[in-house]
Amino acid sequence: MRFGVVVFPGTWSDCDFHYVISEVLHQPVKYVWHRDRSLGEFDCLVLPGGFAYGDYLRAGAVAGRSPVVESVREFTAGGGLVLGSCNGFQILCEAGVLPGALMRNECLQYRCQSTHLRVENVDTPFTRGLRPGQVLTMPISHGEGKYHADPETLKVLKQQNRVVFRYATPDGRLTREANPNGSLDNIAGIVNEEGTVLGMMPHPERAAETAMGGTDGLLLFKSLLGSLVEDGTFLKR
Amino acid sequence: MTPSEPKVTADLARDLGLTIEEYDRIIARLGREPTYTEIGLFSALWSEHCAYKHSRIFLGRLPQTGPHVLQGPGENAGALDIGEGWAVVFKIESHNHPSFIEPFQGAATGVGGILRDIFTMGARPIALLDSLRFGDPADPKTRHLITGVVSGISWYGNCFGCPTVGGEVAFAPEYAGNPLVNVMCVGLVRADRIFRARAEGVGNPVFYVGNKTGRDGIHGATMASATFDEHAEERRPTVQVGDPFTEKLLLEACLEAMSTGAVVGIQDMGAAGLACCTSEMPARSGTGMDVELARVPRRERGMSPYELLLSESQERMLLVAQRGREEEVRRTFAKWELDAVEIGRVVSGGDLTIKMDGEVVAQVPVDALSEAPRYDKPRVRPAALDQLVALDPLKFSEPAEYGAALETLLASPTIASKEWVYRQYDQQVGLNTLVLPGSDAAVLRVKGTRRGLAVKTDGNGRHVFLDPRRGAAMAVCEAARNVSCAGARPLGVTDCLNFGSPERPEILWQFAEAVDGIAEACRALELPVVGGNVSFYNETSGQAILPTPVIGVVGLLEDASRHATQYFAGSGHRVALLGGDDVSLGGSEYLWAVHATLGGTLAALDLELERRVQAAVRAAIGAGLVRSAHDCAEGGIAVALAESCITGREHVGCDVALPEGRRADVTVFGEGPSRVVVSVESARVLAFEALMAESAIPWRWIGATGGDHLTIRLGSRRLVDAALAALEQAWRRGFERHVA
Amino acid sequence: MKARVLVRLKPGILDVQGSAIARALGGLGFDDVRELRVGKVIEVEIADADAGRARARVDEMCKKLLANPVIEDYTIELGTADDLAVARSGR
Amino acid sequence: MKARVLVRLKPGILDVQGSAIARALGGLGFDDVRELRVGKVIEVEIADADAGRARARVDEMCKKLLANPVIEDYTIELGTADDLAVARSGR
Ligand SMILES: Nc1ncnc2c1ncn2[C@@H]1O[C@H](COP(=O)(O)OP(=O)(O)O)[C@@H](O)[C@H]1O
Ligand SMILES: [Mg+2]
Repeated sequence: MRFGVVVFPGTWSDCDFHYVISEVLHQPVKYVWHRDRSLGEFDCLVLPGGFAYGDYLRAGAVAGRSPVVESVREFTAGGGLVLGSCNGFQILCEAGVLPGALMRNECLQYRCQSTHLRVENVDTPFTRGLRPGQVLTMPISHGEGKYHADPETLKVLKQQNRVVFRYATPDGRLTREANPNGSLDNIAGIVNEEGTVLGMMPHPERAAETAMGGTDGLLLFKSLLGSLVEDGTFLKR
Repeated sequence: MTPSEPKVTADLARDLGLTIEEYDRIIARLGREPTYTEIGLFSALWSEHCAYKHSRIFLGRLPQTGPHVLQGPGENAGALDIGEGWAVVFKIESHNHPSFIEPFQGAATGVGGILRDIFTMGARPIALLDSLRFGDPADPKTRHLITGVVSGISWYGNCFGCPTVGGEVAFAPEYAGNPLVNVMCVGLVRADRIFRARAEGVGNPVFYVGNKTGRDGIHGATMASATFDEHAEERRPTVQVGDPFTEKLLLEACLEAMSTGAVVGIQDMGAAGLACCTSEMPARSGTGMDVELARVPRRERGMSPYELLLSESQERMLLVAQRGREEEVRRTFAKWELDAVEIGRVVSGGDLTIKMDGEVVAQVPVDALSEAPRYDKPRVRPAALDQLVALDPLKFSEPAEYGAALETLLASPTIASKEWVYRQYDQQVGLNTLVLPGSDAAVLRVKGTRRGLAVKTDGNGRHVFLDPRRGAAMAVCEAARNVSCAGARPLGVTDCLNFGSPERPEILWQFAEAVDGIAEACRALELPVVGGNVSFYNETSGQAILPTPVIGVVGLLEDASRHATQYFAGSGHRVALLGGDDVSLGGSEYLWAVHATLGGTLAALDLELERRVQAAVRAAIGAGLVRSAHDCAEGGIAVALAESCITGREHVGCDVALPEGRRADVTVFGEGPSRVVVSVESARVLAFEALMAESAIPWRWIGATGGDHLTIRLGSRRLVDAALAALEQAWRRGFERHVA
Repeated sequence: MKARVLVRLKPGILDVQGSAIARALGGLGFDDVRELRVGKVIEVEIADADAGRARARVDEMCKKLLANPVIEDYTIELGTADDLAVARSGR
Repeated sequence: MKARVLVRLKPGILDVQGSAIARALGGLGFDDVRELRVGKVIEVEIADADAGRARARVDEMCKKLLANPVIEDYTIELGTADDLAVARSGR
């Protein structure tokens, strides 16, 4: 599976994703500079964490309007897969590729800590390898990760089962305490209508090796690889 | 000199922080009156901050060489060989004064400065550590400082993308008017690709790269060389503002430019900005420099040569490139949307010639600027000290209830959990952090090798106050011990020496004694000091801080997977105490937290024993014989045991018996060096005992892990029998309740 | 032409920072604070001197970047800082 | 009484956000942006209906909490959002 890792000025999880994809998963991976327009060669694009353009004004605001985002739109329109993590999720929302917005954490502080995620939707290429209700452990690291959407949007997200991860307790309960940033409905990750674009605040690349404290993040990538069919298209259930 | 400029007089020189003697010396050296711009250059480069006038003669006593040393003091940072072609580059810097004036930006720009010191060497920063000192956290003013400083570090480090993996926060009233913000940065570089701050090759172009210049921080260097008083307000216009995003671009652009081979030398424009770089770089290389200030990118109108030279605008570097390869440099920085402007050339003859629109505004031998006077000022042992040291902690009666006393200690802000601080820092970006904040030292892996690094800062102002020499030596030992407790062999030291005004004989005595103590400990532990920083004048209206040398130690693990952490890993493990029984309540956290007293004598320090204990711990960890190792620091063995019980993922209790003999509070809360608590699985007990016998150190089994209580017995007395939940509660809330 | 853009959270969206500041003020003895909301002010100077065109231009900037319609409203005020023509837009 | 506090960086203090946003606008084709600065707007409603006292009160809040005197200036504008009496203070 051919991965592209998008690099904006100020991105910093790019090397981490590149490392996990090449050194842990042994998959072909290339960096995509924010000015590049041709994404044809990739099966899956990663929008990594960081502070693209310093996250000045709003997290992901400037990056969400940069040239490569147009290419990403076309790429998704063509059925390409996109994983936006942390800043990547913020950028996808600012770009309107995913609905809603990520606001300043309710605690008004940056938070870097381990979180538990309940898997809500296994009907995406990123989660097909998982069990519904399964609880994954992954770190977060952000100051603006409080997911918000207006009631109509939230209704649609629920109807279409597009909430993929929710912050939960280790045993899978959705409590206030388990919600590290005050996200609406404990939402940690969502997908687009087609299920081909996943945005999530947590960092799967930081949970990809035992040495780093856990491997739950790998399950997303394994699902991806598992859902790749020979001809390069993806299983749709 | 332009007519608009003020006339240079002795008074002006004094206003700029120079003494009359220094002013005369400048005239003698130049053989004429300096111009306004020139006096500006001297005032900055001869400031204490840049020139180490009062400290230089002592710093020579520190051991600076060793088999691993690739770069000692004198460059932007020190470098050590860690094998397999890699070098670790590290340094610690203070930003105390700016952080007091503007906590958020002061701390943020402190992080920015130390990051640049590391990547100017060609290294990619992989870790930050922050060592902080504040007054009483219950005081709203202190709360404001803590919040500002921590969010400033968080903002800059996180946005830039370097994890903050360790540090300390300690509290004492003496820091109320002058908090300490020391930040250490660690980077990695190929050992044969280290860059230096040199201006070699006559005719080579000199580039200004990075942010534009404004009037920020003019005379920051001289500010850092003055004590605070009611006029501190007036120095406020010098506040610098950080831009971590530009710093990140600068990092990538610099490393990329270096990789082209077009870069000859590079230096960060820190204190005294352009003035410092344009004189220090040629001074190191026996060359000179011609600079045209009109070319300097600026964001404010009407800046004078004086302002352009002394501005401390952030995220800027001076870069000397290979003649003929200018285009490669420009192209690289353009890719990262940064200015790279040729502002001058390297010349022979050793003069720094500064022009503005072609007109010479300053012409000074670079040596004159770097040859600031070195003072050997009077030193006296503070008279009051004898009385303090004479205090006998046993004049206070034993605590009625030891469990309660232990809770009080765990809840004392200095000992209590600092999670509130470090959860605001990204701790993992770069995928290197194997041991996160929360154990003794942080452990980082070196990708592409099996190796790892362990890093920690330490420094106990109360100990140093009571006995500067021994206290400072103990700081070196504790930092190194923390690194050894992670399983790593300490390789080198960087030190940040925070003291009051060196113009006061008592302070200078503290300083000299502390330097000697650091030197002794470093020699005994074979630790070269490869870089550091002196921060004097940490006083407000005559009240000096506790003398606070902060010691940063970097250690090497041949096999990164063979590291240890401080928390018990399971039930049924035997618990041993390595090291002697020499502890004291003098200067202890117990005496402060329970009796609000600072006094007494410190425990003895046997450096040879310290060396052997650390070697034994490392050997045991390396051989996979221990499941946890934690050094005994503030709060003595009782706190060390409690931390091993409650700081891991799950609580693990323990039941230990300690020898009788001294009064119980000395035994359990007394502080002393060279002591480590380890836990051993029963299957490993014999091998462990054999290893300890070999290593010829005092040690003993004291108990076993298990249950949900911490039980400490002395003979027949069950001194402490505390529920871990209660201990954790006290430890978690102790600091956080003041800031959350 | 100088323009001032005020970007505020939409009514109904919890202004956490605002309530935090209000609480802090209360702690300082300002117990008479009824309501407090925090927003951004962006002051921009653009070449065009014609008020109508300038407003249109700035409005475009807001739509394209300065405000996030999902969570924010904005108002544009034209004129120099001191002589301020108040006006509304962006609803 | 409603008051609006505008908190801005002092002149000469680097406005990191402002310049970044100006650059971004340029990238989006708004090349006519001459200067751009970002600040905070704090809208507060206090019990006291007397303009003079209200202003004094808010001014106190600014000095104590709302503005950081080291790097920020502030101006206070009194009145309801729609009918805005412009005025200056806090120098
Ligand atoms: N300001 C800080 N930033 C990051 N980590 C910190 C900070 N303060 C304390 N820590 C971490 O908390 C743990 C305990 O700190 P400390 O009490 O200083 O340890 P020790 O007593 O072993 O020196 C260590 O892992 C340390 O790195
Ligand atoms: Mg320790």
